[in-house]
Amino acid sequence: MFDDGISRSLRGLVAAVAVAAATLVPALAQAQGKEQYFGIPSYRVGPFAAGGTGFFGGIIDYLQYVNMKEGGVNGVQMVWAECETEYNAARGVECYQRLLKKGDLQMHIFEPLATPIAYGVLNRVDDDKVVLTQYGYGRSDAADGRVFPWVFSTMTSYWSQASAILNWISTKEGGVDKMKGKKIAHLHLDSAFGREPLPVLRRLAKDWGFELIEIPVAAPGIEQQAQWLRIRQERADWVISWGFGAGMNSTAINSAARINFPREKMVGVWWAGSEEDVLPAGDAAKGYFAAANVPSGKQFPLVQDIEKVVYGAGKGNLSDPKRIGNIYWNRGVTAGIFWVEAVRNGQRIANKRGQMLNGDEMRLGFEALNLTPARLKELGIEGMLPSFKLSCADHEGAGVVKIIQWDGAKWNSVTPDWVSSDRKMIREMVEESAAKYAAEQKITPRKC
Amino acid sequence: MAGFQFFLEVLVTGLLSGVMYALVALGFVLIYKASGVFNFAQGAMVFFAALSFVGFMELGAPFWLALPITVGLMALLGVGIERFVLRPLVNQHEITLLMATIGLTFVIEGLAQLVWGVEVRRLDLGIKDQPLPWLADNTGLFISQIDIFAAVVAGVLVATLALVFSRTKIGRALRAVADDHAAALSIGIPLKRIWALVWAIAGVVALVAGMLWGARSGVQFALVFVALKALPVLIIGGFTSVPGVIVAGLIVGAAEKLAEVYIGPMVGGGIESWFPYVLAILFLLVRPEGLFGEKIIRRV
Amino acid sequence: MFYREAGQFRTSYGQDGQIFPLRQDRWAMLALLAAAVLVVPMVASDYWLRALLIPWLIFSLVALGQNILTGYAGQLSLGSAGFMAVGAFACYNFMLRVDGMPFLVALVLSGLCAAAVGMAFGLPSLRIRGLYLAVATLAAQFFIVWALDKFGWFKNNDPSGVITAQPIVILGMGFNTPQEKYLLVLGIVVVLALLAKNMARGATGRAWMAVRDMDVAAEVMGLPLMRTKLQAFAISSFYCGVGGALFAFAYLGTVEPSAFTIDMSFRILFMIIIGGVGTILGSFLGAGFILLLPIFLSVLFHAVAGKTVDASITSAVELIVFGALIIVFLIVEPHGLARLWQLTKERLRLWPFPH
Amino acid sequence: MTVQLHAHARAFPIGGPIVEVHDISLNFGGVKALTKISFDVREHEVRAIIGPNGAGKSSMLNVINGVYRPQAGSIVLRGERLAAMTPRRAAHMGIARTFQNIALFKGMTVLDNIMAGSNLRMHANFLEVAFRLPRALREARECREAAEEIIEFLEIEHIRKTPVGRLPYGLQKRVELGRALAATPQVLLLDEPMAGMNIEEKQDMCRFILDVNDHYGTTVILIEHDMGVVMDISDRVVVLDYGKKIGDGTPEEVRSNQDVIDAYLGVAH
Repeated sequence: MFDDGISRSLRGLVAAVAVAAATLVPALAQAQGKEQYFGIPSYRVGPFAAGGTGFFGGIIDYLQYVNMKEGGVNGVQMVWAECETEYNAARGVECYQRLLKKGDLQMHIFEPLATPIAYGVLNRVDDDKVVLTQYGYGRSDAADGRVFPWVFSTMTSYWSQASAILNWISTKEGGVDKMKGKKIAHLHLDSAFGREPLPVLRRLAKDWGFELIEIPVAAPGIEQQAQWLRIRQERADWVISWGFGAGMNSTAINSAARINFPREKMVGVWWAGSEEDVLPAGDAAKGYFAAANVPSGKQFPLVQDIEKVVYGAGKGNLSDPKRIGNIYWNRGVTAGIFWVEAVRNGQRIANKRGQMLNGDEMRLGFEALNLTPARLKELGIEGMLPSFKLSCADHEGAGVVKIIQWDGAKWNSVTPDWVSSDRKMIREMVEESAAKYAAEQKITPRKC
Repeated sequence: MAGFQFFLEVLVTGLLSGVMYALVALGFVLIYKASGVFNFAQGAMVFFAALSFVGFMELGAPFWLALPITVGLMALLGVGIERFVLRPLVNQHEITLLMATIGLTFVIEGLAQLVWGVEVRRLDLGIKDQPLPWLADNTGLFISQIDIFAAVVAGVLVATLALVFSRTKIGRALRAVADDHAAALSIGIPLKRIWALVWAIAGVVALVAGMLWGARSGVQFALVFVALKALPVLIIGGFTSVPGVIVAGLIVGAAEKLAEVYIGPMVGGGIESWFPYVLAILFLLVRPEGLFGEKIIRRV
Repeated sequence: MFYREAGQFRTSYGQDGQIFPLRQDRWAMLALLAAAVLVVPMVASDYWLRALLIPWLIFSLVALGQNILTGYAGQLSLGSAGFMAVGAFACYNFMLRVDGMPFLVALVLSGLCAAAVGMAFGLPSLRIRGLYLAVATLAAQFFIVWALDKFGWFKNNDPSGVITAQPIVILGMGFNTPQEKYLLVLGIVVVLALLAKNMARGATGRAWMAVRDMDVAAEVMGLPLMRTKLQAFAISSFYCGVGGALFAFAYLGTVEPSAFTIDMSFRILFMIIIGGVGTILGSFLGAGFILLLPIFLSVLFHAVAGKTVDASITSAVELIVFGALIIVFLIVEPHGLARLWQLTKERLRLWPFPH
Repeated sequence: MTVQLHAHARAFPIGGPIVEVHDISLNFGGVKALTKISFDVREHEVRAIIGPNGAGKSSMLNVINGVYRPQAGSIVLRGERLAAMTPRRAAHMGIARTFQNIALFKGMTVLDNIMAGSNLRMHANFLEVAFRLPRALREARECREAAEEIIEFLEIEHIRKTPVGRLPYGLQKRVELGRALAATPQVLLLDEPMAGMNIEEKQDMCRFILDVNDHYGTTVILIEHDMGVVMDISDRVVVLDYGKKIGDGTPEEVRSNQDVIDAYLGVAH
C-alpha cells in the first residue's frame, strides 16, 4: 500500500505517513490463505455517524457471520479493512485509494453509503476494476448497465422510490383517478439529493393531475418553521419528506406537529425512515410513514442467527447490541448479503470454486445477482428483501419499496408486500439520462 | 387563511426562532467581551452540553441531579479551556485565537462522540412542541409552546446576566476587564480568574441553549451547526453587546423567515442558508461596528 | 559547515533581490524540483499520487491564494472554498459549451471568473475589517454553493446535480493516468507559485503589506486602499479558482457544489496559519500538514489499534488528537512551520560554531 | 543645545508661499479642535507649529494632508485652491509626512518600508511585476537605488534588513522619516519628530531635518514640543492654543509675543 521508494524521496515532506506505513506492514502480513478482501469506507463520527455505524456495522457483522457459520464462501474467508471517511469526498477518495490494495489483496467492491464519495470515485472504478454499489442513493441513471458497467444502483433508485411512494399514496387515496386536484408537497433538503426525484414527481403530477409543491430546506435543516407555514398555507394533502440526517428529519416531524399537520399524511424517503430519524421527535412521530428498502425488526431468522452466532461469541460490531435489527443495521446486513452472493456467483461463473475472485469476476458475480423467493428463504430473509435479479442492462433490479409506519416504539410494515414503481416509465427516464451522460462523456454504451 | 394573519404568524415564528439564535450568540459575546476571543467552539459546546445532560439522565440521574452535574461539567470545561488553550495563547493575533477555538471544536466534538456515542437522543423537558391551544383557537395563530418557553428562558437568562454584570462585584470587574485589560490589571483585578469565570458562564449558557435546541430537534451532532446561525446575529448585534445580540437575533430570525416565505419561492427557496449573511453585510456597510458595538475611532 | 554564506557576495541589487540569495538554497530547490518531476512519477504508487500528492499540490495552490489575501494583504476571508467552486464549475462549463476550448485557456478563464466573484465579495472589505469581515465572507461561501446547487444550468441540468469533468487534453496529448495528472498539476502549481513569489517580493507585495500593517499610513503615501484590497481579493480568488478547477478535473472528476463545504474553507485558513502567514513556503507546508495529518493519524490508529479497538472509538480519538495537535502547534509556534524552517536555517548558518 | 544654523548661504533661498491655510475650522462632534486658523508656508522654509497639548497641532497637520476634513476654510497648494483635500491627493501633490505615534509597516524590513515610500513612482501593474517584465525590473532597481541613497543619508545601513518592529524608538522615527523622504516630497510634514528622544538622537534628527531642507530644498512643516529645538531650526513659527492661532513669526518675534508667553512659555514644560 505504501511504496518505500516514495517515502524515501519525500521523507522531508511526509515522513510521518511513511512511519505509519511501516507500522502498518505487520497488520498486512496476516493476509495469507484464501481470502476475499473488502474495503469498508465507514463514517463513525460527524452528523451522519448514527447511520454509518449501523450500516457498516451490519455489513461487518454479516461477513463475520459467513466466516463463523460456514467458514467463508467455499472456504474462502471474508476479510476487510476499515477507513474513516467522515462523509467527506476528499477523505472518501483517500480511503478508496488506501483500501484499494491490502498487501497483495485487491478491493473489488466499494460501498461508501455517501453520495459525494460515490461521485468522487465514479471515474476511477472502471480503471481499478472496482464494483461501485450505491445502495439506495447516487445516480439513478446508473441503473443502465450499458453506460455504467461498474456502477450499480441496486436495488431501488431514488426515481423508483419516488414513483413507488406516489403509487402507494394513490392507493391510499383510492386510485390514480382520485389524485386529480390533490396537493402534494415535496419537502426536500436543498441539495442534489433533494432535487433528484423532481423529474419523476413533476412528470407524475402532469400525468395524474395533482399539484406538486416543491419546498426546499436549507442544510442542515434544523430550522423548518417557514417551510411548514407554507405547507399549512397551501393546505397540502400529503407531504413527502425527502430529508437526510436525523436533525432535518426529526425537525420535519416536530414542525408538522407544531401546525397540527397529521403525521399520517407524511411519507419519508428511506433516509428519513430510521429509528434515529424519528426518536428525537418523540410522540410527535407516531403515525409517521416512511419508505424502506429494508424493513426493521428481528423477526427474520438470519437476524436472530447473527445475534446468536456473532454477538453470542462477542464478535459483534455494534457497540450497543440493542441496535440489532434496526433499519440501518438491517440494511447493512442485506448489503453484506449482496457482496457474499456476488462472491458465490463469481466463483460459480468463473468456476473458481473456493478461490479468490478478480475485479471482472466480481463484477460478473454481482451482475448475476438473482434473489429468488427460494433463495431468500434459504438465507432466512423472507420479507426483508424483495425478490429480484440483475442483468447486464439492468443494474437496479427491484425498484420496489415497503411502506413502514412508526408506532412510537418501532417501525411496522403497513404493506406486507412490496410496493412497486412504474418500472416502464422509470426505465425510459433512466435510459434517456444515461444516454445524455454517455454523449457528454463520449462513452459508447456496451451491447447487452 | 387571511394574508395578514399569515404574515403575522411568519413574523412571530421568526422572532421566536431569533430568540433561539440569540441564545447561542450570547455565549460568543460573553467570551469576546471579556477575553477578546471569538470562540468558534461555542457550537460544539452547545452540542456537548446537551449530550452530556441527556447522557447523565440515561445513566439514571433524575432531572434535578443531571442539571447541576452538567452545569458543573460545563463550568469545568470552560475553566479548562481557559487554562490550557487560551492562557498560553494570550496576546496572540485574533486569527490565531480563532483558529485555536476551531481546533477546540474538533476536540470537543470528538470527546462528545467518544464519551456518549453517536446515537441520536431525544430530550423531553416536559413541554410539548405543539401550538398553544387557546392561542390557536382564539387567534388562529399556531405558536409552539416550547418556543414561548424558550423565549421566556432566554429573557430570564439575559436579565440575570445583566443583573450580575451591573450589580455584583464580579460584574463590575468583568466590565472593567471588557473595557481595558491593562487598566483592569493595574487596579488589581485578577484577570485570569475573571476569564475562567466567563468561560464557565459561557459553558452554562451553552447548556441552556443546548437543552432548548435539543428539546426542539433532538440531541445530536447537528446541534453544532447552530453556531452558523449565530454568526450573522453577532455581526449585526456587535461582538460586544448583550442587548445587541438579542435585538439582532430577532431581526435575523424574522427577516430570514419572511424572506424564505415571500422571496424564497421566487428564486427556488432554500435561501435561509445565506440570506442572514447577506443581510448582515448590507447592515455592516451602514454600521461597520454593528448595532450596539462600540464605534471604532482610529486616531493617527 | 556546509550551509554557509561566507564567500558569497552580492554585487548588485538584482542579485540581492533573488528568491534564493544563497547558492545552497538554489541547488536544493532545483534538486527538489528535479526529483518531483523525474523521480516521483517513477516511484510513487497510485495511492500516493491520487490520494496524497495531487490533492496536496492543489490545496497548496489554494492556500497560496488564501495567503495572498490574508497573509499579505491582511484581509481575513472564509470564502475560499466558495471561490474554488466557482472555478470548478466555470471550467466545466467552458469545456462543455465551447467546443475545441483548450484546457489551459479554460483554466485561466475559470480563474478569472473566480477573480470577478472574489472582487464582488471583497467589496465589504472596504468598510469592514478583521473578524467582522471573516464572518461577512461566509456569505460568499454559502451564497455561491447555493446558487451553483440551485440553478441547473451550471451543471448542464444533470438530474443528479453533479458535474463530471471532461477528460484533459492539451495539444492533442491526453492527461489520464495519475502520473500525467500529477505532472500537469505540478507544472501549473510551480508556475503560479513563482508568479506569486514575484508579486510578493515586488512592489505589488509591498503595497499589500503596507495596507495590512498600517492602512492610514499607506493611504497618506498615496496608496489606493480600495484598489489594493480588491486586487488582493481578485488575485487570491484567481488562485482559488484555478485550484478549484484542478480539484474537479485532476482530482475528483465528478463533483457536486456541496463538496465545497465551509469546513473546507476553515481547513484552507488553517493551512496558512499553521504553515506560516505571509510566506509562500508556508502555504505548501501548511497544506501538507492539514491534509496529511488526519490521514497519518487514521493510518497510524488502524495500524496500532485497528484490530483490537472499536473503529468508532479510533475515529473519535483521531478527531480529538487532530484538534489537540493544532492547538498545541498554535501555542508552540504561532508563526507557523515556515518560521520553524527559517530558524533551523539560521542555526545551520552558524553550525558548527554557535556564538 | 545648539546646532549650526544655516551658517552658509542656503542652496534654496526661501521663496513665495507654497502652502496657504485660510480660516480652517475643524470640530469633532461639537468639540472645537481648530477655529479660523490661517497661516502660510513659504517654499524651502522650515515652519514650526507649536503649542501646549491639545492645542490642535496634529489636527492642523491632518487637515493639511487631508486625513481630517475641515468644516470650514480652504487650503491653497502652490496657488491651487482646494476645498477638500484627500490623503492620496496630498501625496500626489508632493506632500509626505510622519506620524506622532509611529505608523511604520511593522511586518516589513527597514528597506521595504522605505521602498514602499516611493510607491507613487511605481507604474508597473501586478502582471508586469509577476512576470518580471522590463518596466517592473527597471522600476524595482531605481526604487532600490533611491532607497539605498536614503538609507545612507540617514546612516541606517546596518539595519537595512531588520524588521522595523524590532528597532528601538529613535531608529523607528528615523526610518519613518526615510519612508517619507522616499516619496521625494516638496512639502514634508513632521509630527513631533523628536518626541521621546535623548539628546544625541535629537541632535541627529535636527541635522537630518536641516540637511533635507538644505540638500533637497524640501519645505518642512514640523510640530515640536522642545522649544529649544524649534527656535534653533525653524525659520518661522505658528503658535496654537486651544485651537486658536495666538502667534506667528520668526522665533524671536514669537519669543517676545506676550500672549505666547502667557499661554505657553508661561506654563512649565
